[in-house]
Amino acid sequence: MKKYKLSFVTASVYALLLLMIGSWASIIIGEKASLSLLFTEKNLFYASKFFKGLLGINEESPAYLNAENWKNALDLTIETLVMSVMATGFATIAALLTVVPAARNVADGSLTLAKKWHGWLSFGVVRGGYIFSRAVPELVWAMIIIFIFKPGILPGAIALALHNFGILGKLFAEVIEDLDSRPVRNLSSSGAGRFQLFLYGVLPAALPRFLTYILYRWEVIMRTTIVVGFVGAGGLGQQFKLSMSFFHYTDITLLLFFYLLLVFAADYISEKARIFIK
Amino acid sequence: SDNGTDEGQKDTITETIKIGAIPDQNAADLNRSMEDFAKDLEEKTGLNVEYVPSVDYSALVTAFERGEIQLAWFGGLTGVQARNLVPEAEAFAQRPIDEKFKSVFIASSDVNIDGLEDLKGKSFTFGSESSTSGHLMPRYFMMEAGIDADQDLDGKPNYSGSHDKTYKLVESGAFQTGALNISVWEAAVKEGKVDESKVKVIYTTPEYYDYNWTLNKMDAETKATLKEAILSMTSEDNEIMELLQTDKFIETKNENYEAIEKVAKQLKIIK
Amino acid sequence: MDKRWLNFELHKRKILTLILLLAFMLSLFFVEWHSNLIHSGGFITAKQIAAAFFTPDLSGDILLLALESSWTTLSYAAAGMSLVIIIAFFFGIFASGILVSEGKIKRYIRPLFRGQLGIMRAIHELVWAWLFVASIGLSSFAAIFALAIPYGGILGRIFADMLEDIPREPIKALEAAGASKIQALWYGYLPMVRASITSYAMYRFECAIRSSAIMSFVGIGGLGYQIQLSLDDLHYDEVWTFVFFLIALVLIIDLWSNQLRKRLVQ
Amino acid sequence: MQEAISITQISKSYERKIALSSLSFTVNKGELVALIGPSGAGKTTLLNLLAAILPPSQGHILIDRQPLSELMDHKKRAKKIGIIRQQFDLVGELPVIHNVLAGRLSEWGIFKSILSMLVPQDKEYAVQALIRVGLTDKLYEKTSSLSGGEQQRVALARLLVQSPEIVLADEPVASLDPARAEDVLELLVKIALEENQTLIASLHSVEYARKYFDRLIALKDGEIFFDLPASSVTDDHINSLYRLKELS
Amino acid sequence: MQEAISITQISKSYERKIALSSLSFTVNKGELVALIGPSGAGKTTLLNLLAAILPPSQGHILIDRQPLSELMDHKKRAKKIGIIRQQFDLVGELPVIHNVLAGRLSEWGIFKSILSMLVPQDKEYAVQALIRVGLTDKLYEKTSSLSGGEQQRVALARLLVQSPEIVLADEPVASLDPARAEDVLELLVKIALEENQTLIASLHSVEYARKYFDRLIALKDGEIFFDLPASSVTDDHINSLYRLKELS
Ligand SMILES: Nc1ncnc2c1ncn2[C@@H]1O[C@H](COP(=O)(O)OP(=O)(O)OP(=O)(O)O)[C@@H](O)[C@H]1O
Ligand SMILES: Nc1ncnc2c1ncn2[C@@H]1O[C@H](COP(=O)(O)OP(=O)(O)OP(=O)(O)O)[C@@H](O)[C@H]1O
Ligand SMILES: [Mg+2]
Ligand SMILES: [Mg+2]
Repeated sequence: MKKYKLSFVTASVYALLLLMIGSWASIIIGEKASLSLLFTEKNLFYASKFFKGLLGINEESPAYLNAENWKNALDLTIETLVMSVMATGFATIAALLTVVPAARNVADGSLTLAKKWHGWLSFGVVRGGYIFSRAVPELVWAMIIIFIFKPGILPGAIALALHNFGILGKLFAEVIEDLDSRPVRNLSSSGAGRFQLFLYGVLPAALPRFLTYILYRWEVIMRTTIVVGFVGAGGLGQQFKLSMSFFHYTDITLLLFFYLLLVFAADYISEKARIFIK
Repeated sequence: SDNGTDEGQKDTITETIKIGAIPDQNAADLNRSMEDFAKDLEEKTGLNVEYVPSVDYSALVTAFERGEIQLAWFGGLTGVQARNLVPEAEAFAQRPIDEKFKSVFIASSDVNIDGLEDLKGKSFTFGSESSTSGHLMPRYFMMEAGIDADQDLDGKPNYSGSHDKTYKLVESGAFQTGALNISVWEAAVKEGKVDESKVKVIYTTPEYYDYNWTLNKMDAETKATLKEAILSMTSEDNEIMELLQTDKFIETKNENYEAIEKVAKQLKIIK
Repeated sequence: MDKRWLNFELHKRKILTLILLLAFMLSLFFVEWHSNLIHSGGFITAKQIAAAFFTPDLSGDILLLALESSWTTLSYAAAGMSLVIIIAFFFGIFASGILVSEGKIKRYIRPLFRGQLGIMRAIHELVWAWLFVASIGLSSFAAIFALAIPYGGILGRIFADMLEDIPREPIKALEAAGASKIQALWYGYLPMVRASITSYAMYRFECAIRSSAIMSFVGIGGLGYQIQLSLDDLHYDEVWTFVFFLIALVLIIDLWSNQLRKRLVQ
Repeated sequence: MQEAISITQISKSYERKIALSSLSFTVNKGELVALIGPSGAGKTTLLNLLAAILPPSQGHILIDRQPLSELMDHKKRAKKIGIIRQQFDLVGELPVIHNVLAGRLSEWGIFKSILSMLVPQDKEYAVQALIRVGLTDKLYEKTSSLSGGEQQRVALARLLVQSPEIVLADEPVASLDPARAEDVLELLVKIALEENQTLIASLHSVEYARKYFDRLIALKDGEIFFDLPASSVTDDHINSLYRLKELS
Repeated sequence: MQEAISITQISKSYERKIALSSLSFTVNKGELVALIGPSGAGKTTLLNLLAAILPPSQGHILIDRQPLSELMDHKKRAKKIGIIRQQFDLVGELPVIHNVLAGRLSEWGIFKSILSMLVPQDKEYAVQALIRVGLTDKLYEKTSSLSGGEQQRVALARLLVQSPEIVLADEPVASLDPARAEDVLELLVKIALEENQTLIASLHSVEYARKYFDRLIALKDGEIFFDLPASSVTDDHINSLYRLKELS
């Protein structure tokens, strides 16, 4: 009697539930993890000791009281900022250069009313590249890139860009796929050529979304810069890892402070920049 | 809250002795050898022994501090860090070579270089940043030779993470020069793991104290049993001896490592 | 020229594009391009890595190890996501302010929860992981919580945005037909955001797989750990094998979520 | 005759715009009233005020001699006043039956409404209403997959289930083709007569307004332009109502 | 009289649906033709075929005795045929002037089109056209911020700039209020007469079709239901055209 056309959806929900339960089971049984062991007095003691360490309680010269350290951290902060901007730039340029053939409605000719024999071929190649690039986490890209480039902000930027290239490419391609094709087709029927179509039909409609996505990825990249630094790709992250190894907790506090400053600044700037987009 | 720690400590002691080692070389080899070592120790002492692998040097030190590891194979610097955090801990055994340990500086054979002074302007890799023989002492001797590792090299120095990786990176040409633990180096040469036509040793450092077995705070009886078992081990007993290139362990004491602590303080690694 | 042509409204996007472009070009000056940026042996290494791409290690025990690690990675991601969904659901609803009527309470509740979500997602999951490991010790839960917090922050914020952005007419109609706030949530808001929040959550699941892979840095096994080990031993062919498994995992989730989305919106 | 709605000196202004300025009129129980007027005249605003979806900036609205502002319990209000505003009012993602049953939400507690999502409750109400609007076979169809005309009828079915005393309808037949439009209007009027409901509908088409309603209230620029029985509205009235200010 | 359009045995089918089945008719130069018929009859499909936006499944279309399929250079085609299809055809993000000037894209090379994005080129064309449709003051407004009726006129202005010999219009006045609708239709017809253009428009309103056009072609279920001069269409014709199959 019921005719919900949800069989696949329902099956997916059950599959996901099963997966989650199975995962918990395998972690709790397989790895002998126990939640009750987590909240012991001992853990409380070490946790509070750790946070006292971060705050520099009982320390004669916490790092955040030293001007030298502030200067160092500031330099690293600028480095990190530059790295994030560079990474966003590289990723955006690469994505823009490849995005047109990656849109389904360009490949099948329905957007521009012009079908090309290589449409699906270039679609497949570019989309495959996107998947490859975004499936590999930034950190893994960084671990590989650091073999080739000297430590510094460039390998960090490249690793971040490699990952975000695939994400931006996919997002951009979807924007083009979601475009209302009617204005573009009408332009075509009033005599616009291919490039004119892109300039007058696609770009004005897609640019706001493109810009939104670029800013959004920049925010994400900002958060991730610290992580690529862990493997030696420069910026705050690298110093963070060193301080962790040497148990210099107050240094970490200072670095975390600057990291959060960067992240919130990026959020704020991109929020303000959206005024330009609306 | 101090009471709380002791309680936690007792619990784990009566159950199992957890042992760990700094992951300073090939992880697969290390894990296999340590498993074997744990089994042997279990037989010798009648205690329940379990090996816990560590991801990096500092993770082991933290675990030691928290009492999650009772017996650990530390490097000179990590040992000092650990004993600073747990004053009752005691370094009690080391290999004979650890009394007069050395690091080697290596370079790619196509690089024209004779001594430490020539490192200026070359690309360079340390091992782990927490390593004594792969970072602390090499950096110290570089400083003595008038080279600031953070300023004078070609770019910032790299931290490869382990000694194996250091010589492999130099061999592959990824870095022109590097510094590592002499025993890992000699083992690699002996086993033909490294191609000597591609890498050469350019400098060997003076001697210093390095690796050691350190015991966490625990009751005296267990302590004695463990000490006894380790100090009486011979090269046939388990695979760790082969991996560590030794046929026995000899006694040592915390005071032997005061020099390292001084160097670490001088380099601002320990505050 | 016509003054109206110089209107800010007309050109603001072009201006923003220009500013972004300038920022990018400025950033390029921070790298000294003249000095050689690649290791002296960098090219050779790059070639070796590239060559290994075509000859991944497909021996039996590596494949078995890869399969096992894939499950570890997947299970941490799934366990993390189960918490993420719970966090995002409750925080999202409060952060959207749809359950409280306009007025004083809403003016406090909404920013309070939004701020909370903001802090949760400001810190990267690996940093959370490190904070957890350093404070509560190395444990599976450290990794799961570390994943759940920032992801809950992101998903919760998106959920709140979606709830706020849906067309008001059906909700007003429901209320006019006598529905209470909770009934409106159940009959209006949730059905209307179901498709988009599901596909976004699936996308987050895909991200969670990548994040769970890199949790090796705080001692969780899995694909990232294997990649790290193989890289340490410079076995690039093994590296690619594990990377391919990671790609396969991500791809499966991606295809699944595409199918799901297609069916939900149709 | 009994007064159903009485409004006095009602005004409504948005930030920059005065949408309605001091409107007053009374509607008796059982009357069929059409609101007409050019785009932007304030028809939608007026209906939203009556449905308490918007608060007035000034003035009073009495429903059954009771101030609307005192009818704050919207479960009770739903029994008095119902509104249908084109297909936008339906939750497109839900199956038809839930959209119709939403008319009963005012009767249900939280538990019953959650349960109903899983197993529809009070189903017979929905079935009856859908039979009356001629949509028996679409019970479990996804609402957004229905055609415009069908969705309109689903909204009508919800109103049947809710069965309020006063029915407000905002352009109930815009964007329907002529045959379907008359169909829906006929049904709306028929039900209103059968259940003795008061009906106020805004319409763009003067023709329909004259054909189906007793009384026409014309709005222009937020004021009442005329308020006459359907039979006495002339073409002159209509022409001056819709006249453009600026001819291009 | 000269033939402008001649179609023979045209069919169009979508995957599961036959939208048009073997249609034939001829339209002379300067004729004003209205396409009417119920929703889904195939009006839009037919206009899109004529504009070469869709290819026919079968049959031939001749424009000025030349097969449409041979008019492949769309710069040239744009001089022959232009289409307006409500506001959906405009790029909402661009200012009005660019949307109007798009009618000149067929004349411009790449360089001039890029330049025009920064500083509008051939501006006087746009100004002239906008004066004619009565929108002089909206030159630099963002197109999507205009009201529905104004957007309709922008589309008209683009068509003026393009000035094709044949103008196709798909429901040019749907969703406009009566006064504005007549306004736009009047303008469309006036321009067609002045420039001796051939005009084919689809309409939902039979009243307007009769009032402004010479000839009515009625479609139903993808076939021609009748094709008559406006004056000889009776109410019976219309009633049977729109009759619903299933009465509810
Ligand atoms: N939320 C709002 N904010 C600002 N102005 C509004 C808002 N809603 C309506 N208006 C303005 O109030 C006036 C009356 O609007 P209303 O929607 O009541 O007109 P209407 O008679 O229903 O027109 P239509 O026939 O086009 O639906 C219009 O000028 C409109 O622009
Ligand atoms: N892209 C398409 N794919 C499949 N079927 C289509 C497509 N476009 C139109 N149709 C179908 O073809 C038939 C004719 O559609 P068309 O849009 O030409 O009708 P119309 O006369 O313009 O109707 P309306 O007055 O509602 O605009 C309809 O049944 C429609 O469902
Ligand atoms: Mg309205
Ligand atoms: Mg149509």
